[in-house]
Amino acid sequence: MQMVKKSRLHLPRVPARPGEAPDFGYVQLSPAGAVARPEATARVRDLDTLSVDLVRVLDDKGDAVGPWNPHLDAGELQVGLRHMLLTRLFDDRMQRMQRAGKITFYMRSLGEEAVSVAQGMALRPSDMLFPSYRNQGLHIVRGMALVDLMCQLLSNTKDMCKGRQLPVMYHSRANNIFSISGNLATQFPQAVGWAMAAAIKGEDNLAATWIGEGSSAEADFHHALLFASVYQAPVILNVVNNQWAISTFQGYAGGEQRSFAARGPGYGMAGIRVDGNDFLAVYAVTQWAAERARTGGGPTLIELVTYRSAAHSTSDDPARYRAKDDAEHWPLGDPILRLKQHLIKIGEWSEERHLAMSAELDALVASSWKQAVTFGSLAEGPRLDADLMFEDVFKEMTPNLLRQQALMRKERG
Amino acid sequence: MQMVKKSRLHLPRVPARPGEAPDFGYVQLSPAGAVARPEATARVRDLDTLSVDLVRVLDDKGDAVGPWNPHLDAGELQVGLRHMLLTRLFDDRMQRMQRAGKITFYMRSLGEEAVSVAQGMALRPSDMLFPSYRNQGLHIVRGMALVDLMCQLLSNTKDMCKGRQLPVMYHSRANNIFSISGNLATQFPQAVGWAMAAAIKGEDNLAATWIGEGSSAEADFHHALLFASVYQAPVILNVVNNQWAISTFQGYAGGEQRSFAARGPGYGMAGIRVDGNDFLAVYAVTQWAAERARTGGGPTLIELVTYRSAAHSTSDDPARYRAKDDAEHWPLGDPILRLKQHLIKIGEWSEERHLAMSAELDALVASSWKQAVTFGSLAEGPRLDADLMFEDVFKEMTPNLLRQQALMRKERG
Amino acid sequence: MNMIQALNSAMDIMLGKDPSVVLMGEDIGYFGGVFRATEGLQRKYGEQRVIDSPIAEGGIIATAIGMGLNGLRPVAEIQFADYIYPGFDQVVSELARIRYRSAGDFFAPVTIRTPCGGGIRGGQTHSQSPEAIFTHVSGIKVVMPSNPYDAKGLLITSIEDDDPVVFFEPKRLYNGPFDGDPNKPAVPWSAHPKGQVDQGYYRVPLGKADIVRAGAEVTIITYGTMVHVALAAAAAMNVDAEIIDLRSLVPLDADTICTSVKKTGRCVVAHEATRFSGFGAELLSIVQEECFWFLEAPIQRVTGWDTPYPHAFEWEYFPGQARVKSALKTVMEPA
Amino acid sequence: MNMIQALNSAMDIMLGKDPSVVLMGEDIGYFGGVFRATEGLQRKYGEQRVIDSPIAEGGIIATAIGMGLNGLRPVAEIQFADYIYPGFDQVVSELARIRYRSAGDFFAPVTIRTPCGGGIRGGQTHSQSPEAIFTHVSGIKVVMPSNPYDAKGLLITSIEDDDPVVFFEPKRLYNGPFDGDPNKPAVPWSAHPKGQVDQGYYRVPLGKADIVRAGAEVTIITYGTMVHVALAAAAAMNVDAEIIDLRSLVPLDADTICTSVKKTGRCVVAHEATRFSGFGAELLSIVQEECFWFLEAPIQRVTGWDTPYPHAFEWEYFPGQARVKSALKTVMEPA
Ligand SMILES: Cc1ncc(C[n+]2csc(CCOP(=O)(O)OP(=O)(O)O)c2C)c(N)n1
Ligand SMILES: Cc1ncc(C[n+]2csc(CCOP(=O)(O)OP(=O)(O)O)c2C)c(N)n1
Ligand SMILES: [Mg+2]
Ligand SMILES: [Mg+2]
Repeated sequence: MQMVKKSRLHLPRVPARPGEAPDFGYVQLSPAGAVARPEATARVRDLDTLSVDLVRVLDDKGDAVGPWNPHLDAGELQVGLRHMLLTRLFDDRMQRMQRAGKITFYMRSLGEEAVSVAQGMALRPSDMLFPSYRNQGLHIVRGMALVDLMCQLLSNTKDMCKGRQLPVMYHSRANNIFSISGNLATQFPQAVGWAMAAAIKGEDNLAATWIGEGSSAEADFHHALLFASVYQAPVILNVVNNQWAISTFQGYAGGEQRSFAARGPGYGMAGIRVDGNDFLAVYAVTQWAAERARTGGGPTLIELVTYRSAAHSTSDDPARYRAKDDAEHWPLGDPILRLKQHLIKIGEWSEERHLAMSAELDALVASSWKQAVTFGSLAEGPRLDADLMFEDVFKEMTPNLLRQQALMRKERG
Repeated sequence: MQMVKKSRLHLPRVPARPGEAPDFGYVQLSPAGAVARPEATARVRDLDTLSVDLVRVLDDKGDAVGPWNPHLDAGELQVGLRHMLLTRLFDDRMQRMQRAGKITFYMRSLGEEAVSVAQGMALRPSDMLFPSYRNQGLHIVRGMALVDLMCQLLSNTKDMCKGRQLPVMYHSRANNIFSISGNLATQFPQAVGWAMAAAIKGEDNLAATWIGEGSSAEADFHHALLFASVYQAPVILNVVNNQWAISTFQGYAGGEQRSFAARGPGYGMAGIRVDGNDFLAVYAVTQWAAERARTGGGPTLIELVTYRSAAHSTSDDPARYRAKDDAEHWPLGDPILRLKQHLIKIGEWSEERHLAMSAELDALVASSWKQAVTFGSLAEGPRLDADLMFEDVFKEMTPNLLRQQALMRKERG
Repeated sequence: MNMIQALNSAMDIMLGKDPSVVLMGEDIGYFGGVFRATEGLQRKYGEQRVIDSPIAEGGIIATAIGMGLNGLRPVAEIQFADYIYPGFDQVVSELARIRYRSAGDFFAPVTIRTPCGGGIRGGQTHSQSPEAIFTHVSGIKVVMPSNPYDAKGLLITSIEDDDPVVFFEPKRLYNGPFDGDPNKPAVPWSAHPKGQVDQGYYRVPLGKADIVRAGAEVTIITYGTMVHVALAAAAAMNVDAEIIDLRSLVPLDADTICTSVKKTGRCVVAHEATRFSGFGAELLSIVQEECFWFLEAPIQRVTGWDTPYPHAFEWEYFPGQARVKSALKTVMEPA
Repeated sequence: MNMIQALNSAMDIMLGKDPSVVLMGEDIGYFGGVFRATEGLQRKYGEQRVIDSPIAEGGIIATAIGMGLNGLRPVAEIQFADYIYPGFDQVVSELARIRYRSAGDFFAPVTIRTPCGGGIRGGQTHSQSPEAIFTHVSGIKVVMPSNPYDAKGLLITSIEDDDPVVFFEPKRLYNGPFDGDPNKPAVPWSAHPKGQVDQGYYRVPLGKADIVRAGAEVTIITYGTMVHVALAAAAAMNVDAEIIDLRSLVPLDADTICTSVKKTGRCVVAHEATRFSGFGAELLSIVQEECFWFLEAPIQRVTGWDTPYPHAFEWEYFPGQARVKSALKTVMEPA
């Protein structure tokens, strides 16, 4: 058998591996301000180009241009900047705490902060969020105390998950943020079901959910799009295309042949491709999709084009599979720097204020950590009582679980 | 809780339920000959309209018109007519045999014969077929003896499935037709894997697979499109949109918002919508897709627009859920009548020849049945030895299965 | 009522009683379901509450979970238990785990109804009994009734339960009890005491087995279709068997089981599913662990074979009376 | 070699020996796999044979089946056993059934490799041991090695096998044997006899258990990580245990098991997975059925609890030496 010679299975091109020069020529860009903004009530068939173009508001000079400019007031922009910066500083320190052995695992959202922060801000607090593990910014926007997030990371006595979940798998019932699953993509159709229920109940809230471009290969992605389309559910389906899924380039998730946003029109729903590092564009597009959903226009698929600037997780080393200084060449820049530049440009911010805010937030993170560790840690204790592991399997413990709990107590002496 | 009042979950419109007048206004038609035929090597982005238009060759007068005319010679057309007619006559009698209690279950392809026959003819015998349960025409085209199909239906001593499968779940290793699964949609991504292997091996064969529009809601459909697109597999993915999935209208599979063919471009592959009752159009489109696949152009998604004129199966009664004489109002007519009309129009057929062929084929079906029942039947025997049920679980029987086989023998005395 | 009517009645009552109850599934709405279990309910409660779905079991279960998270109480129908696997990940990784991983902050009170078992010439893809698989997944309750009365009461309890329930309906019992002999004329439920079903609301608790026949010589632990086969086999052999219908597999009524075996000293476990790693293994294990010193003979398992369920050899596969009798004979042998 | 190197060597040899062998999975190609099991293989055999895949376990298994039908011999990696469920339908309804339903005319010789088990602080979605579920599905072989030597030989045999195999790799054993005590310094495989692995081709048969320690007082039946825990616990208690490493669960070497229990008269069954309907139940059942009259005490099961595998309580969940010892103590009690 001479198999190798004639082989011609196509394999998606990966632009730059270690040792090669970064190459982002494959990213299709539109100039800021260039993409028209249809009415949120427009018919799907009139929206197809939105799924291949790239909605952008902030141009290279830091000006907000074009029809998608959401015209937020400076106060809102400053809040956005603050949330993004806090997210990043929080990530920074947690990464270091993991390296120091204080927590077992961590995942940063470095370079993608605009996604969670701008989208979170564009939605109502009563809208239900179904995040992936890289949406910590949503918790920040919704006002979760850092201490609470940290206690989860520490699996300590105040861990909202009672020690059951890996670090970063937060949730918040009070803030309408659903529990993160270690199983990729499962939240996507669940969000659709939540939105269907809102429609059935005649309530005005919508659901929003996030998935990595790599995870969009899972069946759940298809189920979500299909059910959302069939029942015209009030849901916003977000694909965060940060170009990588651990070591796997987005071409392997189908991004080589066409944009992820283009799946939307394929299923008969609006699909929009947006500059994910442009706070204003992300905000505007989300606002548009929310208006669409709330006025009975059904679901929208948003592809947020961004870059995973950090490693996948603390278990990962991207130097093994991608060009070393890739992130610096990313054509859409850094979301924090871009919003900062804009605020300075419009005279509503300064380097000094930025530094001050940075110091303030860093201190907040530091003091929160100090407080969090007073509730213990997995490594050094105290932890919650191990007995708790038998609870919440069911609403009430079954006789079988009660028996096992007693056995475990005996075993531990 | 006052839930009903404000409810607004969208539900797809079902055009006509029992007691209502048939209504096919929702079917988007193009005039015969109106759709341009791009080169088979065209880029996907230049093919988008193919997925919403409807490729048609045969017009109402029976003429073959336009760029998609495959210019088959009369002999080929007559063979196509013969295969379609044979399929229908075979179905007719098997349906009656089921009603007479001779077989336990049956499923007709009435009104959809052009799908399997034209597509089967447009492919090479070495191409691998992964059918659904409504593609009996593929076996006819590939020359399977009716007796062999019937023996499967009878679960008798010559049953190719050794009594293990429901009637109609045929297969043929010799004819390159894969085993039909009772689990919908599973064959779709399997066909893609087969095609990937062909590419890896550098072989020239392609895979073709069929799925009902209802079944396209399954995850397997998504996996098939995704993997086919990522690896540009030489595969033809056929969605047979016969408007119904048991009692469920195609709008519930996503057909209300957009065509099924449009999923193709969404995943970055060619998508074509074709008049599934137009033998010539189906042939031409399949030929185009095959050429595309064989020249490295990757996969094509074909939506065959047709109508399930009969009940779903012998267990079903469509009078419970759709307008009574729906099929007669179907705007795309009957595939056999249309090809016959065309052949007569070009002077290559006549009512007399048709009647004669019909009689001949009916006799063939009847004599085949006679022969088939000599090999027994499930109802009256003989059947295969029950011992066989322990074989082919694994290539070789495990000790556990040998033990159980012995126990069963003892149990049966 | 037959079992279909009893199930229909349960859903009817719950739709009427609790506006958060919704039904979803393939062909369940306008058509009323391929087994007619939801007949008339869409007409009565509207399309917003009795919802036809795409053919996507994974999507059905996932969206049911989402609905459950938003305050509804969804009852999803999977047309055949053989088709539950495309939704398996959402059941195992999500439905079963949401309460646990969120430390009780979120839960989805979803009931999944699905017809199981053979005996209707359905072949290998319309006959499976996959209950054992679900009993191995912590966080899922598993129910299987053997008669209309229980079916209705158990379904109401399942729908009201805040934990997820997979509710298996032995389809061979839909129209009447079945003693394992396909050649006997079918008996309707109307002639059976458990076919006498209250019109109104009532519950049958989960986790409480039913002793359908008290006896002294041997305990037969079973559920679903095999309850009737066991009754017939024991009667035919004139064995004074205590026959236990589990009704719910998770939670399991180990007390009733063990009390009985300690009394009789002999035990047979019977189910229709494949033997290897079937639920019978768990039952046998519990009895062995708890009642070892009371056992006078090895516990016997009566099950389907370790093959798919073959269309033409359905009755050779099905654990009918002959197989039960042979186990009873073995277990009754004096030591 | 450690276990990763042994698995890598098995795949290397098979890729070299048989041009129909292909590998597919998430991150397995350029990167070499998140556990590095396929490191270097894409460089050596090319992108056409060591294929990075989309993140879609269902798609991976389905296309692997298709490749298998077209003459290839695919080895699919599922990154964690916890993520095999999205492909469950293709395994259960297809991979396991194709040979049967086509009466032997078609088959797909697919091997699915997947890391299982806890002990690496992976939390509930990186720690599961779902082997029991697959053992209940007729038509699938199920393998789990406990050491590098077996891992390599069993993987070669699995790849060469024309039946589908789900090959579970206890990830806690990748780098060294593990006796259940997370506080002891890690021991590498290089210090272990089963870490001495031939460079070349060899097979370890499926369906043949390994008596890793001969003994007279009690039989411990186990597999995977628990082999080492059982060895340590028995040694610590000074019990003359006969310890059986099953290596393959389907087919199962019931002969070796029963011969041993008939000799010792006492039996403990141990696995890491959840207890209820775990594979231990099947093992216990077989022993009870075959060896009842030889048993001097009830068979004991040592397992994980019937909860998900909690991140912070990993070691309270894990069936460590204390749990094994307690079972041994119970089973050794004089009648
Ligand atoms: C069902 C499932 N399969 C595989 C994994 C392992 N895994 C965790 S994260 C990841 C990559 C996801 O990439 P992407 O969706 O692009 O998200 P990103 O990490 O880039 O935010 C993989 C393969 C998993 N957690 N769940
Ligand atoms: C996984 C799965 N779910 C449900 C079914 C039950 N079922 C059999 S055929 C059918 C309808 C399929 O309709 P469609 O795909 O449109 O094909 P058609 O019958 O119209 O040819 C259903 C729901 C099944 N066989 N498998
Ligand atoms: Mg990504
Ligand atoms: Mg259909």
